[in-house]
Amino acid sequence: MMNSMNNIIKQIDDVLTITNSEIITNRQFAIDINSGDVHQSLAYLKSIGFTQLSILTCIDLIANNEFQLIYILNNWELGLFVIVRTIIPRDNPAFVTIINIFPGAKYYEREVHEFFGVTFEGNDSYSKPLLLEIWDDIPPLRKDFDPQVYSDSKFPKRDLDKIYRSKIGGVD
Amino acid sequence: MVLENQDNRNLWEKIGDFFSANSIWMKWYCTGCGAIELPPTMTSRFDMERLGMGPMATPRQADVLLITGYLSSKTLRRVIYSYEQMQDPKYIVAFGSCTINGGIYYDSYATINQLDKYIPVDLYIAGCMPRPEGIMNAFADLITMIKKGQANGWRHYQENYEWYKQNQLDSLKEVIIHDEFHE
Amino acid sequence: MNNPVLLIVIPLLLAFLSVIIKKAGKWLLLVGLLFNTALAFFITTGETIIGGFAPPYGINLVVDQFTLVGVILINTLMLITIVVSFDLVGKYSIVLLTALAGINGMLLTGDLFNLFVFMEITVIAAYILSAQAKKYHHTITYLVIGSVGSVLYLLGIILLYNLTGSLNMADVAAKLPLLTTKELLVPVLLIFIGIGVEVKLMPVSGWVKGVYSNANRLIAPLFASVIAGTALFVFGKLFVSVLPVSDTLTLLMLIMSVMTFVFGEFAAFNQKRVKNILLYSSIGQAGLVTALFISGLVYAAVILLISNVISKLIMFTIAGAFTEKYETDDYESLNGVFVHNKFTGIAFTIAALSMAGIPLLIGFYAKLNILIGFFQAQNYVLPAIILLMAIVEGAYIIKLLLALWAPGKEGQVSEKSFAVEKKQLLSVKNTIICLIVALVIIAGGVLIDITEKVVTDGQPLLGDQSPSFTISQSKGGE
Amino acid sequence: MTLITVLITLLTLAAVTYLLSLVNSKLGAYFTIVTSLATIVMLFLIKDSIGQSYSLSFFTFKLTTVGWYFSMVMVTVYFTTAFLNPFWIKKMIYPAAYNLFFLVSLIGTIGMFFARDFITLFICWETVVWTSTFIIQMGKSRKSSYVYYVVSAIGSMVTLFAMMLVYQVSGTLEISTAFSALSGQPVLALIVFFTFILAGLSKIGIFPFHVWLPMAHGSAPHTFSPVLSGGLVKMGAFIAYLSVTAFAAYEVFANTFTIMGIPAPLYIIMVLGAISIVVGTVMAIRQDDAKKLLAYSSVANGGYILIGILLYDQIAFAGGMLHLISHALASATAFITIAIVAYRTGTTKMSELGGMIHRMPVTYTVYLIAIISMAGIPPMGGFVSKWLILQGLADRGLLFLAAAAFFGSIGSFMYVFRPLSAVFLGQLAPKYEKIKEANIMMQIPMYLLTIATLLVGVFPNVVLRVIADIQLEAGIQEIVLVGNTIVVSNGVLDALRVFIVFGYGFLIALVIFILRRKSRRVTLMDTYTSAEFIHTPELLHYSSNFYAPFERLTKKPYPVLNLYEKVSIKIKEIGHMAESLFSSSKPAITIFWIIIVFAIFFLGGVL
Amino acid sequence: MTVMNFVYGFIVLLAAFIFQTALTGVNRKVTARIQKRYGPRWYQQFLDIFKALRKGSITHGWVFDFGVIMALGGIMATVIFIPVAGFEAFPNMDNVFVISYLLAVGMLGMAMSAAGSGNPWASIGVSRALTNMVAYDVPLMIVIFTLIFAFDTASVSEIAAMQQGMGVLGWNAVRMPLGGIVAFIALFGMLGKKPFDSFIAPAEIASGPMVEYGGKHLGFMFILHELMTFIEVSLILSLFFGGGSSILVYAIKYAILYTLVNIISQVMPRFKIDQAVKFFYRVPLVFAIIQGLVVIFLGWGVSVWF
Repeated sequence: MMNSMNNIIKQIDDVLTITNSEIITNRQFAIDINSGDVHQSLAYLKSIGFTQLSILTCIDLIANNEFQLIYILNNWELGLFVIVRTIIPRDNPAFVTIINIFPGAKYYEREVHEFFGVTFEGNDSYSKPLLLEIWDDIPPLRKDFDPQVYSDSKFPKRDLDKIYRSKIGGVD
Repeated sequence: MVLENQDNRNLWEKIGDFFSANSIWMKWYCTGCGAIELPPTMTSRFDMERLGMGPMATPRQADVLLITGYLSSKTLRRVIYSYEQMQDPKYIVAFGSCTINGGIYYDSYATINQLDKYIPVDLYIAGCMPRPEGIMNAFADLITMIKKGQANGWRHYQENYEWYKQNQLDSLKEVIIHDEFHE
Repeated sequence: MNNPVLLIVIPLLLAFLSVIIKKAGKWLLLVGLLFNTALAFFITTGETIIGGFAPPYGINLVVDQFTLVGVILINTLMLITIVVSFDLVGKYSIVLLTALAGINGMLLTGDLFNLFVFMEITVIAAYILSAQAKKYHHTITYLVIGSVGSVLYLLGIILLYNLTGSLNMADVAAKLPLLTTKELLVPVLLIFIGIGVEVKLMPVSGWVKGVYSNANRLIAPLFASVIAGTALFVFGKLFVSVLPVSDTLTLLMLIMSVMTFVFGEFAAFNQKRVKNILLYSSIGQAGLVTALFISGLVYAAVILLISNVISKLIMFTIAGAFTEKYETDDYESLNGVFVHNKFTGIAFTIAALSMAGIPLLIGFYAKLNILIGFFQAQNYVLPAIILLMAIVEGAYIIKLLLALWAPGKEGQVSEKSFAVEKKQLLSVKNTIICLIVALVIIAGGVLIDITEKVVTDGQPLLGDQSPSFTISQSKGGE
Repeated sequence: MTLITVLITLLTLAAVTYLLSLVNSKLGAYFTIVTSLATIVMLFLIKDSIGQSYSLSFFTFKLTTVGWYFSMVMVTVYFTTAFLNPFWIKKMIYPAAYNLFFLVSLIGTIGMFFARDFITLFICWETVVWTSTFIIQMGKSRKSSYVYYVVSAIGSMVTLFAMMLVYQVSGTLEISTAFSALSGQPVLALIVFFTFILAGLSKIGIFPFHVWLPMAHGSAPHTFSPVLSGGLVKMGAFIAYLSVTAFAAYEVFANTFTIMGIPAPLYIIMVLGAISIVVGTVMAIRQDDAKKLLAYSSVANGGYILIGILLYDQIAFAGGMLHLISHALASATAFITIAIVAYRTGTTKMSELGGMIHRMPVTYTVYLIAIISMAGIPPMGGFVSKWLILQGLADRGLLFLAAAAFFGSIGSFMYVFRPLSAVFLGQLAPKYEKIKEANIMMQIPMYLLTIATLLVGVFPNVVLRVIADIQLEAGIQEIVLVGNTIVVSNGVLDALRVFIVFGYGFLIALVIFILRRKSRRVTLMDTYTSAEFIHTPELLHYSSNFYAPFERLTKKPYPVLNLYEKVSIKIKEIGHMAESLFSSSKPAITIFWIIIVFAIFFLGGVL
Repeated sequence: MTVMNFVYGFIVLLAAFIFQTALTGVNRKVTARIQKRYGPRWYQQFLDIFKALRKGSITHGWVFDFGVIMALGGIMATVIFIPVAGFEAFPNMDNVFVISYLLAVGMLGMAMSAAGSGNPWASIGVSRALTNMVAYDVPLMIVIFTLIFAFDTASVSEIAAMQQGMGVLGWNAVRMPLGGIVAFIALFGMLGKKPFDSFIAPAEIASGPMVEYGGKHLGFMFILHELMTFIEVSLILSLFFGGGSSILVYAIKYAILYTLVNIISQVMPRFKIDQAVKFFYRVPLVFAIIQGLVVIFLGWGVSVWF
């Protein structure tokens, strides 16, 4: 298994321009790609058997002031997952849709837009709400969003005479 | 909810309350982790049918709405919708700390903290989650309350409808959700 | 003045005249037709000898009730055809007059050779008329097949003359019982095939489609009702009264007729063009008429013949008008054409319904007589075939009528706006004539006792003893 | 007043209607109501002279009770349906012709029911066929008209064969006496029986001939579908009646093989009736078009009528005859209501409708009563007739026929409920918000028919007395009627008492309902949706694929329609073959044929 | 037909309701015992019904109310016609076809009201209920048809009377064993007991036709259900299990029959609706037809036993 995965990585490496590759488990490996190469890479991966887009999600790397978009593809024949990672700028985050490669990405892109504010050019419906039926603040999964403040402002709290807190690991 | 002692019911209402108390049909709103506590309560170990209680399929038929855990704002809209579809007299029993003060989700951007601001809760069951014994105990209490005419949450809701509505609006906002898959 | 010879002579005379006075040709034709039609109603039954020699050696014209019906019918039909399409006559007046003479001759003559002569006159005229469509290869086909048919007929009468020493029909008929079946086989067969070409019996009717389907408003009804009617009358005369033949041959002839009938109707069912439907229907009906003649049901055959030629006259006239105005006679491209021409449509419908054998029209009366006749002869198979074919016939007729009356695609409520563009099919005069003819169809079907009286004049046709349907029968024992 | 006067008056009125229609089609349409009303009046006037004979030209008529009964059923349907004519007449492509044909077909049916000889019978029959063919084509399908004609023609042509055969054997055309000549000739009798009854089968829509009903009913003009289903289909029942009375099938086939006391030929026809009950029911359940559904229900009910009449005994025969009127009323009512829905909404597809009750309560109620009758539920007319038929079948022990009858009667709950639920109940689509109730003129026939249905259901003995007269006329034992009670050998039924007790039960329920707290009115969209918000009523209306599980079980297509198409294609193929073989434009080929013919004939002649 | 008939009718109605409701309560306890539970009080069903009647309710328009009333009215009328141990409120009105078709009024009313609620689940439930009816009714009606043919009467009380005097051997279920099996199986379908309860499946289609009922409408439905159960069990009891010579015997036999059905149904899974149709048309229908043929052509089981 390891062998075939190495072969695949080698094969991918030959064709695509990969900045970094990383083996995570014996069925899973990750590759980092420049944001410009994503579409070409996904199309290639789809053509060699990674036909299922398992998820498209995002990580807020606030320290570097950038977002990392993550595409996880699945190869049903070999039982392999490839994690395709790419970096986009955090200010005015925008990317191009992949619905022409994986039509199902429509809803993942909506979710990413809803929770991180990334816009997807070419996907007409990316700005429609998906999970949050109504939202009036900065996207909630960004690291600079404070849920406590939001919750306090939105949802009334019970007035209790005394608030008990549990002690975890000796720290108050 | 404070147990008010207002017994100005007439005879028919007392008889009616007797029937209501001895035949409670539940509709449980399975949010969070509380729902899993109900099957043991229903089945042979605890057998809630002894009390004349039983599960019902729709809110139209049910007397009591069980909220079995935390409520996100999205879910709360539907809980209110379900509650308003029930016929009076109707009661609400809320399970666990999440419904009381938000529980471990006290600071979530999507989870409400205090249920009785939005709908009238007749009975809270403490715990995270309450065990079947607790639930059975609560139901026994509920039956007593109904018999005494003290489970008046639905009446309270009718009387203070504006207040409840305002709270709901403040937290949830008016929103029309369209089912985009069928349009 | 009641000399039947005039029926032949006057048209011929007028034909010569019109050669001289070319401009008056049309009017001479009309005069000839009017004269013939009028005279046809006044001639009486009997025998007229021409040239002084008594038959069997001389030439004679025989007028019996059967011939009389034929003469009246055919002359009237030709008059109507010409009147309706008078504008199309043009240079054909001589040919038409010649044909008129030939037709009358064919009907009246009592001599087998004369029949050949008159048939040739008619057929040659027909060749010329068929060239009108400018589809010359069809004309050539017709010419070749027609000539072969004529030659076969001629051969047949030569052999017959060899056997009997006579060409006079009555004489031949009298002498036939002396001959053996085998001796008679070849001449009868040759005559049958020769006449069969004109009658349009199925395997030998290859010319019909090419000629009929391209003919115009004048020529098509002329062929389908006038010439075809004449041929059928002649067939009836020959095979009922002159050449009654052996059982085997009758059976074969009957099979061929019935085959023509069945295949003709089936082929009509398969057609998409109005004229093609009509022409195959004509072939089919001709097959039925010959079958009836062969079976000896003369009265039924004559009624069927009458109903059929009248119907075909109206229908072919209107079908000709379709090609004239709309350049097509495919009924699907004529969707809803009668929306704009209601009266024409009514005439067409009545004719079509009569063909399909709808009660109170003459076609139904014919069907009743056929059925009664066959059942009387203990024949149960042919009525079954006829009724099954009536279903097929009804099916294509209703399909045709629906397409012509009700515009709109399947699934739409029919509306006037879906119909083809508005054009007047027939002039007012012609429409009225068509309606009057249609009235005859109705009258013939309703007043059946009068119909019977007109056709038979109280005497059996050609010795036909089979029963006919009368009003009193339906009243049972009363 | 003689029958001849009636017929001539009617023909005159038809002509007047036609002329009026040429001037103003709507006026003519109103005149169809007048004419059909006049028909009812005149039929009542001539009722006293039953038994007399009349003749006119080659038409001969005899006034019989059965003819009178059939005519009354027919003219009731025509009269009530005529009320719709004024509203649709403008939509017809040939309004004047529609009015004329409408009346002529009525006159044709009356003439047919009173016919004394075969020719009159056949002429009137064909008149009805052709006029109705020309009316059907004014609807939305030409093909249906074509199929209708062809199936009718199969029936009528084959029957003509039978008539002529009988004429040849007996020498008379009079219906009542002609058949007697067949008694000594079993083979001939068999042929005549099957060919004669074929017209009836094709008209009433019995199994292999039922294909025309859904097509013609479904696409005929909305004003004519009630007549087709309620009225014209019943002409077939008349032929069935003749085949047991005039033809006397039970006597003629008395010596043949019998099954449970029924001669085999009759049993075969009854089995066909049973098959059509099953097929009609199963197919009706599968339809989406409300009119097609009702058409298939006519197929099924035709089976009941046929079985009832052919049993020709005290009980089932009365049931069959009563079913004739109860189905005519119910079916006409149902078609009229669907027509009115179509008039307001423009569609008869159930999947496109819904919630009409909130806009057309009267139409809904009328439809409800019609389907209660159609499904054979007390206290409507359909129940009494089905009860009689079932009692009759049970009396004779005809197990398989009864099995089909049970399936049909329970299956009818399924299919009659479908339009009720899909068209009238459920969610109202926003596009139908503005729809109005049927206007007064359209409501009149609905009220009339509903009252009639109820009367037949509650006081069936009024009709059954006429049927008893028919039984007397036909020479079988009369049904026993005591006051309001029907007494048969294995049961009694007092329909009035059933009605009263039902009313009593209803009253108790109503009292309890009123005594309890008043309900709160909520909107239709305020309904249990598993707490999901839904804003599109159309999507919340369950109307398509209603009986999906049942349809899965009956998925296999049944091959009858294909059979007709295959025959038609075969005919075309043979026609094409004949054309290509014998109509070549090359003279050589014709000469080849001449030689072939010559050769065959020569050989045939020599040998 | 006098006033007394109506009074008797009302008494029958009341007695039937009380008896059947109490029996249902007892059977809930029986069910609980099968499931190793303690179970509710025996009068729990009364409490449930009266509580439902006490509650407030909603309506979706007049047909929603009218259907319920029509359903209960029709069923009540049917109960009045049911002969109990030879006692009839309205003599000579116990025709089996009248009873089985009048029963349909109730079903139609209920279906109408349910569909009138505008809830698709209700329509699905109705669709299943009607399909279920087509499944069980055809075999049952064929067996009943056989009985009518055999005894030459369609009166339920007469058929019941004819079975008495010979003990168990006189029962039609014993005389015509296949027919008895069919009737017994059909009873499950009629009562909507498992395995034929897919039309009220609560977790699947939210209790089907009853989805929108609350308050008095639901109370009506419960009363209707009890009365319908009474009709159906009585019918099968009278036709196949000998009815009862006295009210007491009748009640005991009734209770045993109903409890037996209930006990068996508690250990059954649930058929999908098309499986139910397939089942009924495979086994009971064939049994019914065989039974019919045996009775009609061989005459076994009609007049004599052995």
